Amino acid sequence: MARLAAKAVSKTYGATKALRRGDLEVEAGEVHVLIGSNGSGKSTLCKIVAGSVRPDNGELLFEGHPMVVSGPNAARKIGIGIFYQELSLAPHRTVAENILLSDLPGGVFVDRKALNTKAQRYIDLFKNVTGDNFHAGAIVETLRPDQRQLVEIMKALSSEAPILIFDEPTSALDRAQVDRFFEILRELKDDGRSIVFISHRMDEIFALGDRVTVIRDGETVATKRIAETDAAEVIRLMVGGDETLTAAEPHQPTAVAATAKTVLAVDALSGDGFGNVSFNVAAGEILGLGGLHGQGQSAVLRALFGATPPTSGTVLLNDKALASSSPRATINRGLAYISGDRRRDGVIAGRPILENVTPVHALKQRLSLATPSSLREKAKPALEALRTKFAGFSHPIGSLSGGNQQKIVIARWLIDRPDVLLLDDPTKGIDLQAKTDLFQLIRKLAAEGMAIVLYSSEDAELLGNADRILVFNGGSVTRELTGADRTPFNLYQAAYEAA
Amino acid sequence: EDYKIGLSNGWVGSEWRTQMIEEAQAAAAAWKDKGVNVEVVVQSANVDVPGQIAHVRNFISEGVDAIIINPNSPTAFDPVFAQAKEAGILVIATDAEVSSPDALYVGIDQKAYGAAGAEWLAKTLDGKGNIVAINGVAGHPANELRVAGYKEVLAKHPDIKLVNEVNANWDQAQGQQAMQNLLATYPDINGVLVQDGMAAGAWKSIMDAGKTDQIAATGEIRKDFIDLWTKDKLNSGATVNPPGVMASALNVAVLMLQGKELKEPATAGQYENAMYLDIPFIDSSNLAEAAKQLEGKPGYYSYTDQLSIADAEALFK
Amino acid sequence: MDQTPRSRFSVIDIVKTPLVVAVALIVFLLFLGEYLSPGFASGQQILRLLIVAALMGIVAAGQNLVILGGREGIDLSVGGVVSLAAIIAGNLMAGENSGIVLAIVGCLAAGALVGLINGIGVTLLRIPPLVMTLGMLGVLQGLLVVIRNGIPSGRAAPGLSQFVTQPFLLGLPGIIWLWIVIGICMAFLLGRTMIGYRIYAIGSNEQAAFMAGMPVKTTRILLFVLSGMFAAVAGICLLGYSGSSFANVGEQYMLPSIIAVVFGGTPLSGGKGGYTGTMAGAILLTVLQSILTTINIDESGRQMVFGATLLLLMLFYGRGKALRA
Amino acid sequence: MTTDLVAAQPARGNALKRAVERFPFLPALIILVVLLVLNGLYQPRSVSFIGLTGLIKTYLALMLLAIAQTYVVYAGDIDLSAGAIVSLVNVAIITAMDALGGGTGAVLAGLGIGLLVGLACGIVNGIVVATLRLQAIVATFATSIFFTGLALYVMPVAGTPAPTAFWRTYGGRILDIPFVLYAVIVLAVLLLVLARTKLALRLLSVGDDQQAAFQSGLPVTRIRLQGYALCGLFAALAAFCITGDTASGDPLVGGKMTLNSVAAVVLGGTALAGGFGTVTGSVIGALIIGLIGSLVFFVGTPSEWQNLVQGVAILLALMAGILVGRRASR
Ligand SMILES: Nc1ncnc2c1ncn2[C@@H]1O[C@H](COP(=O)(O)OP(=O)(O)OP(=O)(O)O)[C@@H](O)[C@H]1O
Ligand SMILES: Nc1ncnc2c1ncn2[C@@H]1O[C@H](COP(=O)(O)OP(=O)(O)OP(=O)(O)O)[C@@H](O)[C@H]1O
Ligand SMILES: [Mg+2]
Ligand SMILES: [Mg+2]
Repeated sequence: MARLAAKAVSKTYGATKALRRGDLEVEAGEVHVLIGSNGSGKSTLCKIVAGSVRPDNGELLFEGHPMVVSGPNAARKIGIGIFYQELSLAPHRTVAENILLSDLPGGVFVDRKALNTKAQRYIDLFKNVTGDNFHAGAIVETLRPDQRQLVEIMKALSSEAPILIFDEPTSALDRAQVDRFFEILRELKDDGRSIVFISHRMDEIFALGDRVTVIRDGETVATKRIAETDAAEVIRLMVGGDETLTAAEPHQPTAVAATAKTVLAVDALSGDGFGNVSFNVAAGEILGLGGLHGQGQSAVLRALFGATPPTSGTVLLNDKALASSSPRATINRGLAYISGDRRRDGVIAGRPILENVTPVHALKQRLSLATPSSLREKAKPALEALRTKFAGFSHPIGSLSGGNQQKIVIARWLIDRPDVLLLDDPTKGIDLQAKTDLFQLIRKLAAEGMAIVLYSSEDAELLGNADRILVFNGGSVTRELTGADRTPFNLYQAAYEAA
Repeated sequence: EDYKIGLSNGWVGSEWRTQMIEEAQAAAAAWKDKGVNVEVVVQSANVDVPGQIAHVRNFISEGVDAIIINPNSPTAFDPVFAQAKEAGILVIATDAEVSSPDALYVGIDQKAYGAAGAEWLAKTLDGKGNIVAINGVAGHPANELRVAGYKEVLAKHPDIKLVNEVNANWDQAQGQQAMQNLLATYPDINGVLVQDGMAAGAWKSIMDAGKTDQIAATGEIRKDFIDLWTKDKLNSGATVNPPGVMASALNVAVLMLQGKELKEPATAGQYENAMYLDIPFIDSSNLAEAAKQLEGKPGYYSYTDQLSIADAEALFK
Repeated sequence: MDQTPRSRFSVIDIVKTPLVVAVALIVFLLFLGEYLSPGFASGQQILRLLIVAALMGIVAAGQNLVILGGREGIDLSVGGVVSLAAIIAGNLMAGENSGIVLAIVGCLAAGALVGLINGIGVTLLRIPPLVMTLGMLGVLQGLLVVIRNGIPSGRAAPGLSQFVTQPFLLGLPGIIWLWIVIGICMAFLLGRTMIGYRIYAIGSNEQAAFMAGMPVKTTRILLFVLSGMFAAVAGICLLGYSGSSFANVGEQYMLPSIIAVVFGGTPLSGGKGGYTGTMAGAILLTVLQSILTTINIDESGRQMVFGATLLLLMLFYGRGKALRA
Repeated sequence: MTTDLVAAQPARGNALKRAVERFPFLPALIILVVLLVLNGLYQPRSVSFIGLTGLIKTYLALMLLAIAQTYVVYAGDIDLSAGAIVSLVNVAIITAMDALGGGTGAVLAGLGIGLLVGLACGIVNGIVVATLRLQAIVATFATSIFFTGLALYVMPVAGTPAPTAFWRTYGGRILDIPFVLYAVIVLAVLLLVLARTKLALRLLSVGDDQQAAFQSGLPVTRIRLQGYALCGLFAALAAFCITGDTASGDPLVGGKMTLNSVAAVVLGGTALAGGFGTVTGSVIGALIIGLIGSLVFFVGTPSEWQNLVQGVAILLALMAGILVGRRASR
C-alpha cells in the first residue's frame, strides 16, 4: 500500500482548470519524480497535498486511510514536509529562525539555544557548499538566491517528515550544492522516507528517481519506473501527441561573417557584481554568456540595459557612446532586455494583455494617447510570430498560461525592432515547447541582422544556440569559446577552473 | 515689578484662538504704563491632553509666576496643577472651566451662554415652534454645558419642540451640511440653536434654501457674519464668548501676583472656583453698535470684550 | 491567432462589480432615508447631497490616483491642502470676482507644490507614503496657523459661491458639472492615455514597468502633484460652499476620501480600480453620513451606527485574498 | 538571475551596518540624545530629575500606545483605532471605579475591567482585519468611530474624576522614588520578556511575508489576531497612564494619539510594511515627539510658528530616521 496517495484531485481557479485530475502514489523509501511542462499542475498538486491549497475534488490517502488536510499545519502534523518552488521564507529573519519557523523550540518563549543548535544540524548537512556569509544568524534577505534555496531545503528537512516534497529545489543551486543535496536525498530514501521530487532537468531525474509520474495539462498521464523508461519516452508523455518537440533539430551555430558590422562594443565595463568586462557583438551574432550561475552574467546584462547602471567603462552602440543610465534611455537607443524572471521584471499582473504588450512601443513612438484599435493592429504581428495563444486583448494577462505570459512579454520588445536583444536566462521556468519556439525566433531575429546577447543557466541552450561563448567567473570573463571549442567539456572546464 | 506669565493654548484651529492670544499679549504690554513688566511666554499648538499637560510642565521648568490656560479638558489637569501650585505658580483657566481646586477660572459661564441663546430664540418665536440644535463636539465639556444651558431654558417653554439635535464639531462646513440635511427632513422648523462658527455655516444653508425670512437662528460674532447679518437683516441673536477672556484672566492674574485680594472670592460654578465675566449678547437692538466696534477689522475678527486693568482692579480690595 | 474567447460575463459578475454595489447601496440608502425621515430623498436635497459628495469626490480623485500608483500609496496630507487652498483662495479673491482666476492659479500652484514635495519624499528619498504625507499634514497644519496670523482669512467671490451652490446649467450647480468633467477626464486619463497605462503598470508591478522603460519616479511624483492639485480644487470649491475660509476645513476629508476610494472598488494595494467607482463611493459615503444626521438619536449612537455600517459595507469590497486558495 | 554575486561587497561602514541591523532604533536613539542635550541647553531644568520624571509621566501613555501599535505593525498591519481604545478604556475604568465606590478594591477592579475592554477592542479589530480580511487602514478607522461612539455612550461628557487613591499613586512616590519610574522598570522587563516570546517572532515572520508564513504552517490569522489583542492590551495600559496623569474620564482623550503612535513607531525604526523593528524604538519615538514639542517652546519660537516648526521637525526626524536606517542597512 502506498504511503501517500492522491486520487483524482482537481483544482479550478475561476475559469481555469489548474489541475483536472491529479493522481499520485508514493511508496516508502522511494524518490518519486513528478514531471510535466510549465503550468501542467505539478505545484498545484503538491500544494494540495501540503495543505496550502484547497482542492475542489478528489481524495488524499495516508497509509491507505483517507485524510483531511485542512492546512499546512495539519499537513505537517500528518507528516508531510515541503519545499515550495517560490520559497516560503521570511526575509528579515535569520537562517535559524527560518529553518525552524513552523516548529520553534520552547514553550511560550523561544529557546534560542535550542534553536541555534537544532538549526546548525541542518546547516551542517551542507557544510562547505553553502558559500560565504552563510550561518545560523545570517539574515535571509542578505543571502544569494542559491543560499535561500538551501535555507528552504533545510526548512523542509527540519520537518523530519516521513514524506518530503521538493518542488524544483535545484533551480538556483550550483553543481556542488546539487550533488550534496542528492547525497542527502539518497540517505533519506535509505532511511525509508518518501520523497517527491520535481525538476525540469532530465539528467537530475534519471540520476535520482526511482519512479516518475508524468502530468500533462492538469492530468496525470502515466507513472513509470525510471529503470524501465528513457528521456524520449518521458518527453513524449509530457507533450502528448505533439511530435515537433521530440524531433527538435540540433542547431549548428555558424560563425558570423567576419565582415559583419559591430553593433555593440563593450569596453572595460565594471559595476555591481562584475568588473572589467569587454566584448563586441556583431550584427546577426548570438553571443552567449556562460559559466556557473551568479558569476556576473546577469549583472552585466542588467547594467548594459541601465537597470543597475555600470560604475565605469564605455559602451558603444553603432559606434556612438551609450550611456546606460536607465532602461528608458537604452530602450530609446535600441536595446531590448528579456528577463527570465517574468513575474518580477515582465508581467504587469492584473492588467489586460494590450497594456502588457504595448509599453515599449508607446515609448519608442512617443505615444501619449492610447488608441486600443491601432495598438491591437500593431501588436498582432509580433504575437503571431511567437504563436501566442490568447482569447482577446482585453483579457487580463493572468488568464494566460505561464508560457503564453512570457510570450506576451517578449512580444512587447518586437513591435518595434531593437538593434540589440539582451536575453537574461529567458527560458527559466518555461517548458520545452515554449523554449523551442523562443529559440527558433531568436535565431530568426539574428538571421535578420539583430545582435543578440544570451545568458542561459542551461549549458545545452548556450551550446546549441550561441555563436560564441564568453565564460564568466567571479565577475569577469575568463575564457572565450569559439567555433569548434564550444563543447560541453570546454564549457565545464572553463566554468570550474578558477572557481 | 517683573512677572513672567505662561499662556497655554491647546488648539490652534480657529481665528478666535489666535485673537485670544493676541489680546492677551496686548494686555500684558499695557501693564508697562503701570510700571509693571509682564513677560508672556506662549505655547500654542494642536496638542492632545497629554501634550497640554506637557505645556504646563514646561512652564514649571521655565519658572513662570503664573499660568493661564485654555484647557483641552476640564478635569485632566488636576494633578499637574497641584504640582504647579506646589512650585508656587498661580494657575488660571479661561474659556473652559477646570475642576482643579488649585486653579481659578476666569471666563464666561458656558451654561449661561447656552441659556442666553435659547432665551432669545424662545422670545423671538413667542414661546412656540419647532426647532433644531446644532451642537459642537459631543463629549466636550463646553459643548455639554451649553447644551445643558439651553435645555434648561427650553424646559420652561413646553410649546417649543426640539425635533432633532446633531453635532457638527464646531466646524463651519459641517454646520452647513448638517443644516442642509435638517432643512430637507424638517421643512417646517422655525428656529435653530447653533453656536460659534457653525452658525455662519447653518445660516448659509438657510439662505441657500431661501428660508431666511421663515427661520430664526442664533448667530456668531465674527465680523463677516455681523456684516451679513446687517446686510440681509437676519433674524438672529448671538451670545458673545469674547476672545478677550484670556486678556481678562491675565489682568486678574497680575493683580493677584501683586498680592491683592479679591473682594468676593471666586466660588462660582460647579467646581466652585470660577469668576464669571459678563456675557454680552448681540441682537437687532445692538447690532449696529457691534458692527461699529468691528469696523475696519478683518473679516475673521470677533466682537470682543475684556476686563480692562481698571475693571479688574475694581474687583480687588 | 488562436481565438478562443472565454469571456463569460455572467449576471453575477456584473452584480459584483463595486460600481454596481455602490449604486445599489446608494439607492437603498436613499429609500431608507426617505422612509426614516420623509423629505430626505427630495430632488433638491439629492442635489445638495451631490454638492457635498462632489467636494469629497474631488479630493478622492487625487487620493484615487495615488492609491492606484501602488507601493502603499496614500495621501494623508489632502486634508491640510484643502484647508490651505481654502485660505489662500479666500485671501486672493477677497470677495471679488476679479480675483477668482488668480486664486485658482495660486491654489493649484500651492497644491502642486505640496504634492511635489510629497512625491519627492516618496520617490527620491523613498519614505513610505503614509509617513511622508502624515508628516506633511503636520507641517501644513502649522503653516495654516502661520498664514492665518499674517493674513486674515478671506471671503469667497460671489461668482464662486454661485458656481458651487446655485444652479448653473440644466438646473445643476457648476460644481456638479465640474465633477462630471473631472470624472470624464479621469476616465480618459486612466483608460485612453499612456499615462493611464503607466499608472496601472507601476501600481501593479513597478519593477516590470521600470524595465519596460516607463518613467516610474516621474509618474509617481505626478500622481502626488495631481493629488495636491485636486485637493486644492476641492479647497476652492469648499470656500465657495461655505462662503468664507476658516481653519482646518479640510480635516474631515482625510480618511473619508480613502474610504470613498475603497467603496469605489480600488483596493489600497493599487494597480486596480478606477474613478467612476470612487465617485459612487463618495456619494455613498455622503448619503450615509446625511442619513445619520437626520435621524434623531444620540451622537454616541450615530457614531456607533456609522462605524458599524462602514464595516458592514466594507464586506462588499476588497476583502483580502484567502490564505488558502 | 539578479545582480547577486560572488565578489564580496566592500566592507565600508560595516560596523554601523551591523549595529543598526541589531539595534534598528539606533538612529532614533541618537536623535533622542541630541534632543535631550538641546533641551538641557535651552532649559536646564527640563533635564533635571524632576523634569525628566515629568516627561516620562506625560509621555508614558504615548510610549505604551506606540508599543501597542508596534505589535500590529510587526505583522504588517496598522491600528487607527488605538487612540479610540484609549478613550474607551479611560471612560470605562473611571465609570467602573466610580460605580464601585472608588476604594482600592474598586481601583483594582476598574483596572481589570480596563484590560478586558482593551482586549475586547483588540479582538474586534483582529476579527475585522485578520478573520474578515478587511483592509486594515480603513477597517480600523471604522472601528475607531465605533469605539468613540461607545466611549461617548459610556460617558457623554468629560469630567468624572478618578479615585484619589489611583492618581495619587500614579503621580506620587514610593520610597521617595516616583511611581512612574517603577512603572518604567516593570515595562522594560515586560518588553524584554515579550521580545523573547514566540508570538513576537511569529508576528514579525507574518509581517515579513504573510503567504510564506502561512505555507510554513504558521496560523497566520490567529497570529495577527493575537497581535491586535496585544495591541488592545497595551492601549489599555496607555489608558491607565493617561487616567493616572489626568485623574479623570474624557471620552475624547485618546483620539489625537493615534497618528502620534504611528509616527512614534516609524521614528523608532520599525518598518510599516512589517517584519522588521523593535518596541524599544517606538518608546524612543514617543519621547522624540514629546521632546520636539518642548524644545520648540524652550528655544523661544513665537507662538504662531510653534506648530509649523514642530511639524517640520517631526517630518525631518521621520525622514532622517528612515534615511539613516536605510543607508546603514545597505
Ligand atoms: N494565474 C492564473 N489565473 C487564472 N487562470 C490562469 C492563471 N494561470 C493560468 N491560468 C489558466 O490556466 C490555463 C492553463 O495554463 P497552463 O500554464 O497549464 O497552460 P499550458 O498549456 O501549459 O500553456 P503554456 O505551454 O503556454 O505554458 C491557461 O490557459 C489559463 O487560462
Ligand atoms: N493561485 C492561482 N491562481 C490562478 N491560477 C493559478 C494559481 N496557481 C496556479 N495557477 C495556474 O494553474 C496552472 C497550474 O500551475 P502550477 O503552478 O501547478 O504549474 P506547475 O506544473 O507547477 O508549473 P511550473 O513548471 O511552471 O512550476 C497554471 O496555469 C497556473 O498559472
Ligand atoms: Mg504553461
Ligand atoms: Mg510549479
